[in-house]
Amino acid sequence: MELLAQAADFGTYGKWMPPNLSVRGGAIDQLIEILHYFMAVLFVGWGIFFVYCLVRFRSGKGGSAQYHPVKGKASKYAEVGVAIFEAVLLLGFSMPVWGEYKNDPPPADKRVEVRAIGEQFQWNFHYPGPDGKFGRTNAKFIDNVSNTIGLDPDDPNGKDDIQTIGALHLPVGRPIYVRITSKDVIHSFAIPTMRVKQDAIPGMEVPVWFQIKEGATTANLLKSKSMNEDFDTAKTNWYRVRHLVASKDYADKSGQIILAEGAGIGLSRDAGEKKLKQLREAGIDSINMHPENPLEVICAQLCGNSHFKMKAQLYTYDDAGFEAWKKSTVPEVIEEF
Amino acid sequence: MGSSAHEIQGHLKKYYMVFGALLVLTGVTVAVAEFHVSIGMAIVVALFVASIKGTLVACYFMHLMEEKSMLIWILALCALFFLMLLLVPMFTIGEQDAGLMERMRGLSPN
Amino acid sequence: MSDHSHELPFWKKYIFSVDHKVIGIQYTVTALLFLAFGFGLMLVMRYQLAYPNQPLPGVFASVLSEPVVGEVTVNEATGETGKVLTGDGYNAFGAMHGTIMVFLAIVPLAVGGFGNFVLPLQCGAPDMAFPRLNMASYWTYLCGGILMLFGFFVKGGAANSGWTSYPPLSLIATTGQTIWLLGMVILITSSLLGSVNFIVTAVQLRVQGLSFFRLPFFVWAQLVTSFLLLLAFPPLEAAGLLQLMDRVAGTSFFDPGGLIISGVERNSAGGGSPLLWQHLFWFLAHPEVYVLILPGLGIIAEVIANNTRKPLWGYKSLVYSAIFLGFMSFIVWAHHMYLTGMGTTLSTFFQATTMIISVPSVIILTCLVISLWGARIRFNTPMLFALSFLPMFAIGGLTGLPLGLTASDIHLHDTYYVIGHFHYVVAPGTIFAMFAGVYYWYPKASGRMMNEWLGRIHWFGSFVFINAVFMPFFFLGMAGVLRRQFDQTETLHGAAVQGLTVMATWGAIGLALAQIPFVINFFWSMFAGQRVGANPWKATTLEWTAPSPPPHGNFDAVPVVARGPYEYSVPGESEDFSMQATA
Amino acid sequence: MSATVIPYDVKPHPLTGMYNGKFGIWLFLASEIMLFGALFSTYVLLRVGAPEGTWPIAGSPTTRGDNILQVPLAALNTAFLITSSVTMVLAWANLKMGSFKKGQQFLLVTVLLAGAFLVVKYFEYNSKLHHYAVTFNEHFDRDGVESKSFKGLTQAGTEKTIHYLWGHVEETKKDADGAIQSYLFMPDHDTSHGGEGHEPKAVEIHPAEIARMTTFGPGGSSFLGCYFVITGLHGLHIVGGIVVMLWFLLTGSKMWKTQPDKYANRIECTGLYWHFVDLVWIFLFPVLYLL
Ligand code: HEA
Ligand code: HEA
Ligand code: CUA
Ligand SMILES: [Cu+2]
Repeated sequence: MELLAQAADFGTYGKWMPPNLSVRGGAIDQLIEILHYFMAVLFVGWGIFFVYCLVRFRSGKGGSAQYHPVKGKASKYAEVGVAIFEAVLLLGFSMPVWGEYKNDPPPADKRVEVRAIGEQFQWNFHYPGPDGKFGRTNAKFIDNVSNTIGLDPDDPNGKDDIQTIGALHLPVGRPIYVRITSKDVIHSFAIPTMRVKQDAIPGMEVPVWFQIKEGATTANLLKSKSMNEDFDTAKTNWYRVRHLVASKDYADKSGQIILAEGAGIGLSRDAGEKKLKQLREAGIDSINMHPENPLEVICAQLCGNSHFKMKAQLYTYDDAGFEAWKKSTVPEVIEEF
Repeated sequence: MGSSAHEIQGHLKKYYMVFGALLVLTGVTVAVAEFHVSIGMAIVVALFVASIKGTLVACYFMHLMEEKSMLIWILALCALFFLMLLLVPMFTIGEQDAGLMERMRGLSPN
Repeated sequence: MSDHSHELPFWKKYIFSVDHKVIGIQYTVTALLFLAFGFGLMLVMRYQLAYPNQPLPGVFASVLSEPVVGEVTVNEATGETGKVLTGDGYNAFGAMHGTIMVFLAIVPLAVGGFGNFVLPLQCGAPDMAFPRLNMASYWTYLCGGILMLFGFFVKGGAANSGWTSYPPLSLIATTGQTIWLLGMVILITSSLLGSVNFIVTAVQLRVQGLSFFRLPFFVWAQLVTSFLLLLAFPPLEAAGLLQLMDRVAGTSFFDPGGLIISGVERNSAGGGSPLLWQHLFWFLAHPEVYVLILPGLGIIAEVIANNTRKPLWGYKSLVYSAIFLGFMSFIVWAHHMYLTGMGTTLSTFFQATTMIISVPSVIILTCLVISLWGARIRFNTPMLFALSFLPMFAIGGLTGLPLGLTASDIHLHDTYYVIGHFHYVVAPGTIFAMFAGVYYWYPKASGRMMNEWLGRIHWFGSFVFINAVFMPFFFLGMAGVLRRQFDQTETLHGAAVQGLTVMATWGAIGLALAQIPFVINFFWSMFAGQRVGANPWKATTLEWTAPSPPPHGNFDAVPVVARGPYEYSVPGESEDFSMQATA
Repeated sequence: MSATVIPYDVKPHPLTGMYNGKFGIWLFLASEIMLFGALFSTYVLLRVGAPEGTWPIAGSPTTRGDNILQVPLAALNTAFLITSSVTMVLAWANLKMGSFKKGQQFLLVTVLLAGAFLVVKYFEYNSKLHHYAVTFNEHFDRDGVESKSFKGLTQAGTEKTIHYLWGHVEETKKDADGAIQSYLFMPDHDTSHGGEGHEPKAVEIHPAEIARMTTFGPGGSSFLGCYFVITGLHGLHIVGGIVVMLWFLLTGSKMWKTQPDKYANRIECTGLYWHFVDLVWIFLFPVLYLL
């Protein structure tokens, strides 16, 4: 129950920034917000002066312009002020956050480690399995269906490894350490809700680490009110509808199901619009919906024609759930070799 | 510089001397390289000698010594940017904990 | 002095001219056409963004033929056949939009066009220092530009790896990429020729009395710009050559080796570094962004001084800031690469330099705005554009700060926030400055004024709509919507803010319509504009001493300079402007 | 041609001490410094990051360029260029002293030396382009010819063994469809095992055994890539210089008659460019061949 209460305020999509579900993300949001206040103050202050000048010194008023420069230290103070404030932002906010982001990785025995391997156009994930050791990989073992990362079948460390394509499963409340690389071109591993972004560069492996907020499990998020409040009427345009599933079946007057629970809607705008129209004609203009899956890993670097749809689903669990997931993924694929 | 015919007459000898020095220095670099000294040493010697040679060419053949400071400043600026361009990418290698050039043939996680 | 020019045959006078004014006009017109074309590409893209996978509306659909966008697809939902932009087509358009706008439109317009036309005049020079080199650089530019466009007609379409052309993607991209690289090498050569010419002209061809600190700010801006072009472009030329070799000669400068492209290993020696390209590219591309803005600032300074009828406030700080900006711009480039895995030491350095570089921009803007104090502002068309430039540049510049700090860049990198940031500086910023310049110097170039009312309509429409296009981008970026997305509704957070994207598209359509009065004005005024004398704006700098339009050789008598550039409303003088030239 | 007279076309400007052309060429050279600078930077970065055993090319005993490049040829070329620089400066000096004929003669010598440089370069390139490196999938042993191997470390610390042979292709056997069946491959005379080594013997290699086969051309390794691109670009500069000098050789007398100062200036500018080309080579030689 407590968790559900928490789940209620995970934020919504479409308002300012996406919900922040990571422990460290708050610092980033804070910096962004301070910066924007700073910018707003400068811009407004500067703007008032500007507009005042335009009105007061318009030529219609006659007289001649003033040859000698105005004296005054205001501009000097403003400039120095800007410089000092920038220094504060840099030293006081940005560098500590970045340092944390880059310097002290969580200790190896405490963290959940996973490798993320970019490929046109999917994310492959590689878990070390119960022994905590990644198996060796080599290009010659790559199989586009069963072994996208090229895990070496002869390596004992790899026997229990788990591979997934397009689905990242993570526990909440524990440090997560992702080692990012790519098989072909440069991709960028990004999870907007975790305030994480890191280029995936072939030939390099760069780690990032973060921790998901306690309680932010997929199950809770789907129940979270605020997370879904944007999506709750059929009046919402199809773009939103597209990623949602209805929470119950909706039928028109003749009883034909228009929108079935668990069904995603349409690929194109027309299809979405059509469904919405049908719903409205059936007298339904308010329906409850929730996102099919509220969290996504996306690719933030142009990587080819399907870059825009290169994404993976992110599923988050509490500890028990995570263990259960791991158990459920018997690495059969590996056994087959 | 727009020097007079007479002045130039005087320069001729200098040109030959520089020429001699350049040939000798070329010999030195090759000879040092033949000894297969350690790589660090070789780099230092080779670049040092090359710099001397380069300076000679620039100062005498290209008359850089006689030019006004404006040109020198422009070239110094150029040299500074060149150094930045050379060093910064190298620092990025140093900073990456995983190897920059690891070949993917191994794709290796360990 | 100028008698000879009348005897020149037409093709020598207007086509293969060595006269800097003709060359300047050639540059201007060519660049405006490229600007319009680059905008056209973007309109197609914007349509796709707002209405993903919908067939394009009439005009565009019929213009786009197969080699251009790839294929004609069938719309899944409606079964309708229509021209729908493909993913590759979108990427090609995007890459070409960026390239065309930066290298074929704005730089040639700002430097080639205005620089060529105005700089020698403001220096009191009869022409550029190397007139034939000048001609060569225009023709090289044109060839490079046309070659670049050829990319659209090869198999697979034009370059589609972004204007940044990051390898390895660009190594495995279509033939269009090879053409892009060749085009770039040619364009770079052109701008190198140009920048040498500009520097020599500004330094050596100033007339008597025109000391460095009497140069109009525009000349200073061009001078700094030329140094940026001179020293920053060659590394990209080198990088372009290397990438060309990677594509055609099998080398692997940017290929780390062992790439598995769609399951097949790419045959190469390996050992290269994808990041090396990024360093070489941004070593150019950061100075390049100041190349985009500095000439604009130069124009704005001229127009503001003229229409406030008073000297610029803090002329010297403007000059020093511009020089400092130029210098610093060489050492901030890696702020585009924070998320490539940069550690703390280097990122600290680059964050610090990035913060430092914003200070001279603040100073420049401050000087310009304080110049308004005590003025008698004339709100004519050039001034309207110049005044709206100021807040727009401020928005663009200020939003550079969150990008310059690594921590906030984590969230904002590669989102529409970046797109918003730089479009605010280049579109309502630089483009507005260019418009201001066109309206301001048009009478000098043609001897006729542009129509004031059409100009005001143009300004008003542009100002409203350009904000409608770019303001939503910041909110899109905040929401996490990435750039270079063919269809943002694929992602959850993207779908949630699709409405903003639709708004931006309609803004762009409005912006296009708002250009109609300008095009009409531009051509109509050539024949029907009000005729004017040498100095219609009552300005002070040297170009207004020469007749309008100036003959070959520029000045009837070589001017001698006795004053600073912005002696307006000098107490005790009979007129409110005192020309730089005596006699 | 043009009716306008450009100031400081021939006379030096008091501020810079240079006439327009000279200032222009210096600025151009500044940009050239950045051009070659970027290439040097590429070289250094790739070299520093190269996994062990792959520089200059997979299988080199040490990381020095002279494993695969011929130092004597390059030293000869260095001498050519240095000499040409002297003759160039002498050409200008003689023109300045009023002696057109001597000036032209020195210019001619410069062109000839530049030509000689290119000829040597041609032989160097040619020998590289006909020399092969074959990397095998596994250890290779046939008819007593054995692949060599080396264990390299990737930067991430993984060990990796590469089996290879260097040599040239005597004959390529193809089947009816033109698909390659095998190569008759002649390994290099082996000198690495003390003195005379084995007598080389040709051996048949099948494509299936080959992991990668390249010439010592630009695609052979990142070192060779650097070598070809940098020396190639330098070579193009030489060609450009030759064209300009020939132009002045052929048309010089006309300008000399009317504007001797301007002509001497042009030669000075050409000279500045030429010395720069020489200067680049002075750095290229040790960097590529000796280190
Ligand atoms: C003309 C072009 C131009 C200009 C002038 C700038 C100016 C600046 N830019 Fe921008 N930038 C681009 C063009 C430009 N940029 C482009 C094209 C890209 C993207 C390239 C790509 O990836 O495709 C980019 C991307 C970009 C990034 C990379 C973002 C990313 O990819 O994650 C960063 C990061 O640091 C950055 C920072 C800055 C900064 C700090 C400035 C500063 O110079 C700004 C300084 C200005 C101000 C600070 C405002 C001025 C002052 C006032 C408002 C006065 C108010 C106050 C008083 C009077 C007291 N820019
Ligand atoms: C100088 C640079 C410049 C300029 C001026 C512009 C101008 C514009 N840009 Fe662009 N843009 C870039 C440089 C520029 N852009 C770059 C570098 C990218 C990144 C590419 C990449 O990701 O690789 C980009 C990307 C980019 C995107 C993101 C695409 C994506 O990430 O998927 C968008 C989206 O809306 C966009 C829109 C626009 C719009 C609406 C304009 C408008 O402001 C255009 C306005 C134009 C006019 C108003 C023209 C008026 C002129 C005339 C009508 C001429 C008349 C002719 C005669 C008189 C002869 N641009
Ligand atoms: Cu992968 Cu974009
Ligand atoms: Cu930048």
